[in-house]
Amino acid sequence: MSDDLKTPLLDELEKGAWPSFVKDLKSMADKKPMVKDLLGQLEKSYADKRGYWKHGGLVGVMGYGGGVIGRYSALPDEFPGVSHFHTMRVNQPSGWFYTSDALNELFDIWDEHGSGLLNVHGSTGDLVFLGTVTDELEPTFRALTAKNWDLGGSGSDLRTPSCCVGPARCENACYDTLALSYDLTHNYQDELHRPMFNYKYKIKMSGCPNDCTAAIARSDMGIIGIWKDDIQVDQAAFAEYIDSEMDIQGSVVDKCPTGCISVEGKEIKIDNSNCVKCMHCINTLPKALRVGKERGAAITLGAKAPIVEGALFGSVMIPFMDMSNFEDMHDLIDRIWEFWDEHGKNRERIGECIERIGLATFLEGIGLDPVPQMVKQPRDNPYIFYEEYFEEEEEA
Amino acid sequence: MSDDLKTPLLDELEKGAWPSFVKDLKSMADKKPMVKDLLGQLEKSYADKRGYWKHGGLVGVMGYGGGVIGRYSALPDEFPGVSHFHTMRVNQPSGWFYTSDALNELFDIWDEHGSGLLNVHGSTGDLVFLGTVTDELEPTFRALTAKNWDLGGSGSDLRTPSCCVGPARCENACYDTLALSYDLTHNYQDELHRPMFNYKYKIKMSGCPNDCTAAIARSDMGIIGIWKDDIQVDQAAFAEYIDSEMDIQGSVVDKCPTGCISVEGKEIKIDNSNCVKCMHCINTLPKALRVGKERGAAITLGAKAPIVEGALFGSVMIPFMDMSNFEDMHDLIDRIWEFWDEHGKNRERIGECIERIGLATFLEGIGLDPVPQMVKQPRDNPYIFYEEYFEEEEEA
Amino acid sequence: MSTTTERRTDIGPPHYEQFLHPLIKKNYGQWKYHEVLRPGVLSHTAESGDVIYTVRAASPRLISTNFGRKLTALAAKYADGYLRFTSRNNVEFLLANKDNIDPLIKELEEFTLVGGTGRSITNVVHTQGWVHCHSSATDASGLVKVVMDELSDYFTSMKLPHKVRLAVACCLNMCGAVHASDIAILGVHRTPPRIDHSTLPNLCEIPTTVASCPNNAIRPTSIEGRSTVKVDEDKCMYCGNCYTVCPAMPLSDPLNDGVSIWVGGKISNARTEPMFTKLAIPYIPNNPPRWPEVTDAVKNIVEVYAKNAKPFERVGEWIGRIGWPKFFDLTGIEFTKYHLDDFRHAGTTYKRSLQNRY
Amino acid sequence: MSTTTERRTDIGPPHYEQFLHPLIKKNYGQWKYHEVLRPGVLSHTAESGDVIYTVRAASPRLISTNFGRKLTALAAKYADGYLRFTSRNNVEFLLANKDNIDPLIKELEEFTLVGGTGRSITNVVHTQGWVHCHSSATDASGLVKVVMDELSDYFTSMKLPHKVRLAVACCLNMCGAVHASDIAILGVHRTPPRIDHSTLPNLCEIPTTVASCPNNAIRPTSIEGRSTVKVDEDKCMYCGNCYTVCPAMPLSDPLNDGVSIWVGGKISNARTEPMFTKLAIPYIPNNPPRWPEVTDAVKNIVEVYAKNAKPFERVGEWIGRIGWPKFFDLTGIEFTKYHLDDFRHAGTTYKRSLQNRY
Ligand code: SRM
Ligand code: SRM
Ligand code: SRM
Ligand code: SRM
Ligand code: SF4
Ligand code: SF4
Ligand code: SF4
Ligand code: SF4
Ligand code: SF4
Ligand code: SF4
Ligand code: SF4
Ligand code: SF4
Repeated sequence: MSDDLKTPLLDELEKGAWPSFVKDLKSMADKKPMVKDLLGQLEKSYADKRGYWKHGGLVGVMGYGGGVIGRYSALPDEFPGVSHFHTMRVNQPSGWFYTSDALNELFDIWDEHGSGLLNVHGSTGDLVFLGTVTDELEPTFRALTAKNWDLGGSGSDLRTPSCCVGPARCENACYDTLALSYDLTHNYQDELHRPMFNYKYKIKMSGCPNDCTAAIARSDMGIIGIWKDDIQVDQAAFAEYIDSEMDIQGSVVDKCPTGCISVEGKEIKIDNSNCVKCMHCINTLPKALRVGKERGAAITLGAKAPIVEGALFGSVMIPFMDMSNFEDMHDLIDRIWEFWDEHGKNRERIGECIERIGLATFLEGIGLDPVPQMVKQPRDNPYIFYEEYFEEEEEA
Repeated sequence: MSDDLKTPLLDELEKGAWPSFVKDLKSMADKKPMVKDLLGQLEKSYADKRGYWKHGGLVGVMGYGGGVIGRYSALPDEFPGVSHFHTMRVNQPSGWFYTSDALNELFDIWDEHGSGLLNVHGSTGDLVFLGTVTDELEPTFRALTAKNWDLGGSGSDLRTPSCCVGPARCENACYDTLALSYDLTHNYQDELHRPMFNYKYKIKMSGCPNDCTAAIARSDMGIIGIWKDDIQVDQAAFAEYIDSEMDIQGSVVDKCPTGCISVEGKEIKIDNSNCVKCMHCINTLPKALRVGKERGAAITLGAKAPIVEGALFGSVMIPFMDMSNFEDMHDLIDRIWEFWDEHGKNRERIGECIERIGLATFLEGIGLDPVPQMVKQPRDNPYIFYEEYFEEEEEA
Repeated sequence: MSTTTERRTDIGPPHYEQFLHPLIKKNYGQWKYHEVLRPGVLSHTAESGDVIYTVRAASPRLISTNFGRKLTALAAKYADGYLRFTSRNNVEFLLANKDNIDPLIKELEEFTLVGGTGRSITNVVHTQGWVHCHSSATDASGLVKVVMDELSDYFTSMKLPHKVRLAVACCLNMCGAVHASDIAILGVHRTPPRIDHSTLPNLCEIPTTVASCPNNAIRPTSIEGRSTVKVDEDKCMYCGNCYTVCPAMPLSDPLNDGVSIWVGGKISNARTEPMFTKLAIPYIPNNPPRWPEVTDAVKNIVEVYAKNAKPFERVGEWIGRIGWPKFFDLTGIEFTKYHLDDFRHAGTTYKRSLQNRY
Repeated sequence: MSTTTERRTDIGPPHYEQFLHPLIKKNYGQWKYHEVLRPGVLSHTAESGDVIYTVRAASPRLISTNFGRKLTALAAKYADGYLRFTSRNNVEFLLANKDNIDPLIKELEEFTLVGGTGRSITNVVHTQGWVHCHSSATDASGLVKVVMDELSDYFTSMKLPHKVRLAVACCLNMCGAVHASDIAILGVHRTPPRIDHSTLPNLCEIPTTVASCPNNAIRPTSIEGRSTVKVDEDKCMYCGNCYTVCPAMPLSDPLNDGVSIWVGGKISNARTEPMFTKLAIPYIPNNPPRWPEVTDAVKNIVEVYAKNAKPFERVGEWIGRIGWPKFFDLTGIEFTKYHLDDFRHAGTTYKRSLQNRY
């Protein structure tokens, strides 16, 4: 492209209070011709109201089937800097915790090998290195592993697991989301790096039903902290809320979905047998209320975006699972993958697979008993496939 | 069958507080051999745990395609009295109102021509004459018409419309259910008597959202009374409720689905803009609250039992329709039937037809505009069939 | 009996006006409020100040003219000859004179029960059963009788948290209101149709029969050169729709027919939107004449509801508040794989949230 | 740069412990409660009495290492070198020393905004758009920028009834969280794929392509003897799934691509169960660089919500209380046939009750 980059349309995005990616990208454009060309192509997209990327090709690092998204410009002559412009998904650490030093090392690597642009982070959770040429993929990978970083998932594999800040900085965490995320990521390196599933499989871990990683909406398998016993109450702290300006009746009592909270004098009473662990009262009165002591996680399966059967939320597969060790979790995941491997179709995610095959059959397949916590309601249609029946000989 | 009827199993049903149909049938058995045989065959069913009726055949009265359900015993030799045992559906009067004289005349006819057994009434609403032989169908019909009675529907026709007691004895009636039921039944005699639809079409009329005829669950077309303006309040009567032992907060205020009721002193306040006309407060405080003055009906379409796509409730097609005359109703029904005739499949009821074809297309077909009252929610999937788009020439 | 020579058709039912009590005709559309004076007795007061009294009594619905004539005689004696039937098959006498209430009730109670108003269990919407239908997996009138014998106390009183509406249907066609009742009993076949290949080719239209199956379980085939159909038994869910269109495919199976129990449906718009009934007990074998397992099951649900629900909660609203896990817990009913939906919209019934009770 | 000779693979990410602030390591799992000290500043108090402070700042997510190095420098200066990113792409500095909060904020505000906590509009989950994806019907980073410019005041304050979560996705694949957001912007194609019959036979597996269509709109065909596919345009709903599997079927159409607006989704289990986002505005043409019609539309919804919702009501809960008719009324958005669902479970979205507002 021509030396002086003219981006009148993009320049409009330098205005305004929100930090401007255009300003930031421009700060890179002088150092990096590929960034200049990226801006050039983007300006053209803004003018023409269309993208100029070609469909991704199969590129990657040796021995891995995932972690790299191949991307080529549709206008390589006009914008040679982005004729190849692949992204690399660097597997983030649990909870997206970093030190300045560690991040700077990553920046160094990317400044050397790529565009110096990143997504911090990708929607699945990876630290996305945005844009480099095919030849730099392998060297980048070597540089990363030398500093103890590895790539995350892409394609029909286990996708990079991610988790909320959890016990590291949240009082609501019902299990150690960071430890489980680390454990699963390391335990399933092969499944992460070498696509061999029917389709993608995402795992997201939230420490409580607030679900700060959107596990129930965006992960094939959600592992969401929950407790079984009573909400812990600090009545003294509650009395302070009562004495404050807060509208406890309107903000807490009336908002409980099952109406199981009442206030007597300065005491809060909770009918825990009817509490559905929605978190609202705990969220609203953090000093007075805490999640219970008997903690674990619920497992949901099947969330995904709409293609092709419509979006799905995850559905409860195990209402409560002990999280003091992760052995049972490995076992569960193995059984689910085995079933999916055997019964799933190509490009059919686990949620669609369960819907097609039927929950009862799926449960039988992975060896779980049905419990009412798995359903919003029992069936309302009479189309029951009875399996036990009487033969002539027997007594009815 | 043998002269002395032995029914040890059925005899068990003579016991107990609820009126016994067995006792009653037995009181008929001596006069009517067909009742004796009916009891005999029923006793055998109780012993063998199975029915002994054959699949119905095509019988009826001259010129009518409906109104008679043919029925033959599978054991004609054993129970010759019920070898034919057809039912005749006599179209009930609006609101199931009778005089003793009128009913006695009907009983006379049936004692003469049939089993003397009836269903008062059938689930659709007819007065069902239960059981006679083929040869008596036409004479019964003549006797009925001589006394100004006619048959109701069966088969793929308009089924006998039915309506709640409405303005005849209910303060909640938002329109004249009895008059409309009479009007529709008479206006559509041909559609009632000569099956020519894809499948049955049931109309039920309830005077208010209490829906005492189950229109929303059991009729292809429900015409359910509703009002548009404010609930009428008699504050003096309300004050009496307040002074009574009644728990107004718990029984009324807290039970309003939209929380739009509040009590100030002895006055009730209703945020009518948020009232969803559920009837609960009116039901609970009948002396103080009345339905509004701007009355009419909502039209629901598509309710039915589960065969074959699962049960359906009716869905709102017209949120509010003026009921001061019935011309628009005729016009609407005609348009619906026309559409169904053209687009429906054999044995596909209107509700299934709309689901298959899509609500938008159906509305277009019958000439109605979409309004948000027709849906629980707008679509949550992005699969929109856009129909208006820009061509090259135009400006975007 | 008919005296006209010309054959009359399409005359429709007589005009209702001639059947309306004069007091009703006078106050038509002018009713102000109602009161439930005692179980089975309503009063409706008009703007004019006039009051009409209603006495409601049970009817088995399947009646003889003998029973009918008892009702008309009582109407003539106490109600100026005016009576009506309700949408749930009770009989109602319309009285202008308050003093007639007690004597009427006295006579009614000699052969039936008075009640069914307000917070009661009123009459049971039901169907034909072994009395008249070819399709039935159980009897209807008998089930109604044994269940209401057990619950009659709830018909003649108004002590429940709210109305409880019962329904019985003898097969999946659900001519009773099973799909939207507080508690429902549904006759079920549980084995695939047994095809009579000798009569099928004559009796049935094969394309219609094939098309009738909601689950595509029926395929055309030929046996000894005659066109007939076969059923993929793994796909059949015993709905009986094929039998409706083809008499050569009966489903009746004395050993396996029986009933299922459903709960939590509702029609009115009061408080909640209408709700479908949901599966409680997948199967109880037919045990006539008194189906003790069925009456026990229904009674148990009614009693657990009566004990636990709050005022104005219908069964479905009560379960909505306590949650299904607790419903199964409190009633002691077993939760099985059959409760898991696997039909068209099954996914919409899965629990897609963390909101749960343990 | 790599110094090892052996190629390392499958080492996974580094252990998180090395990135945890010492105060966090010490109080790991022992946090007692949190407070929001001001927009963008949290404190978490441990059982031990220790307190860790968090300062949260906006990031455009699409950043250069220049931007990144600014963040790491600030972390080194004020947060002992500890920082993290949130699940919504904000950056968080973890401070042991309360006194560092103000100076840090001062420096941050030179190039970004501090906020995004509590009842605010926090960062926008979004996707690649024209910056990197072949599939996009609009740009993502640009839309986020213009929308957040408009709404930045809600990022730096906590004056809304409750959190409002925004998302942007540039095509129906919805790599952003469009299907469960309070307000979402979704890039849409609106015309069927244009098939490149010359390259299709080489680039695409025909059976996979045919199978990819959710609506069975694609059929195999042959043109001039070469196997290719054709699209039944009446059945195509522009989902782009065919393009995902077959590069010869692009959907991009500058004249007709644009965005749709969605409302009322929610993920948390607080109060209500999670909710899907529903259609508000079917189509707004792309109008880069600042999409004024889109920012107006979003701002309008936010403001109507801010004015009408009660405390603790998320957008979906608010609409649940007032009803959809009133939502369309208050926002002035037109209700059209496109709002009527016609996909798999369309029937379940019909209004099957009389409960309605007028
Ligand atoms: C980079 C990222 C968006 C971003 O800007 O952050 C992304 C980018 C792409 N996604 Fe995605 N998805 C990304 C997170 C998601 C998410 C969100 C999540 O994971 O929480 C979803 C919705 C949740 C889900 O999985 O259903 C998502 C649902 C899809 C789908 C639809 C899948 C479906 O079953 O409905 C596709 C289409 C496909 O699988 O072929 C897709 C496909 C793609 C492709 C590979 C396009 C394609 O068709 O081949 C995009 C590459 C863009 C590019 O040029 O780099 N992407 N994708 C995210 C991954 C970064 C990371 O690793 O951290
Ligand atoms: C007599 C009656 C039951 C009763 O005891 O009251 C009845 C009896 C029969 N119904 Fe029904 N239905 C009766 C009201 C209903 C109702 C309730 C209603 O109308 O409110 C329903 C459920 C609502 C609905 O229409 O969906 C009902 C849903 C069915 C169905 C299933 C239709 C469906 O689309 O799912 C069938 C099967 C069919 O249409 O072939 C059916 C079929 C039948 C047949 C004709 C059996 C058959 O397959 O041919 C039954 C004849 C029984 C007999 O031997 O006399 N009947 N049927 C009711 C009519 C009496 C009357 O005219 O007043
Ligand atoms: C007579 C009858 C109408 C008719 O034309 O025949 C009728 C009459 C009245 N109904 Fe009804 N309903 C009648 C069937 C129904 C039905 C239909 C059904 O059950 O199949 C329903 C829908 C049931 C459901 O929701 O599943 C019905 C739902 C109501 C309701 C709403 C109850 C609720 O809160 O859910 C009310 C209001 C109330 O009871 O407070 C009501 C109220 C009334 C009132 C009080 C109306 C009035 O002011 O006169 C009448 C006396 C009620 C009583 O029994 O205490 N009526 N009512 C029906 C008597 C049936 C019977 O013999 O027991
Ligand atoms: C940092 C972060 C987790 C992480 O590992 O990165 C986080 C952290 C906290 N969340 Fe969250 N949430 C975070 C994303 C989420 C998400 C995910 C999303 O939006 O995609 C959700 C689900 C959103 C939804 O429902 O659509 C989420 C739903 C909540 C809720 C439930 C709110 C509600 O009433 O619906 C709470 C409770 C509250 O706010 O009262 C909560 C509360 C909290 C608390 C107060 C928990 C605690 O005690 O520390 C944290 C500070 C909140 C704040 O910002 O005021 N967090 N939180 C995420 C910050 C995102 C951001 O940069 O703004
Ligand atoms: S999901 Fe729960 S544990 Fe995790 S950060 Fe959010 S509130 Fe804390
Ligand atoms: S967590 Fe939710 S359901 Fe439980 S008591 Fe608190 S507000 Fe009620
Ligand atoms: S539906 Fe309404 S108007 Fe009709 S009887 Fe019932 S309460 Fe009265
Ligand atoms: S009719 Fe229902 S929604 Fe309306 S005010 Fe009364 S209780 Fe509330
Ligand atoms: S429910 Fe079934 S068996 Fe009973 S009357 Fe109706 S069609 Fe016949
Ligand atoms: S009974 Fe129902 S499911 Fe079974 S073959 Fe017949 S139509 Fe099909
Ligand atoms: S939403 Fe679509 S266009 Fe945007 S990044 Fe994902 S796949 Fe690409
Ligand atoms: S865009 Fe979607 S609907 Fe259209 S042809 Fe392709 S896969 Fe089918």
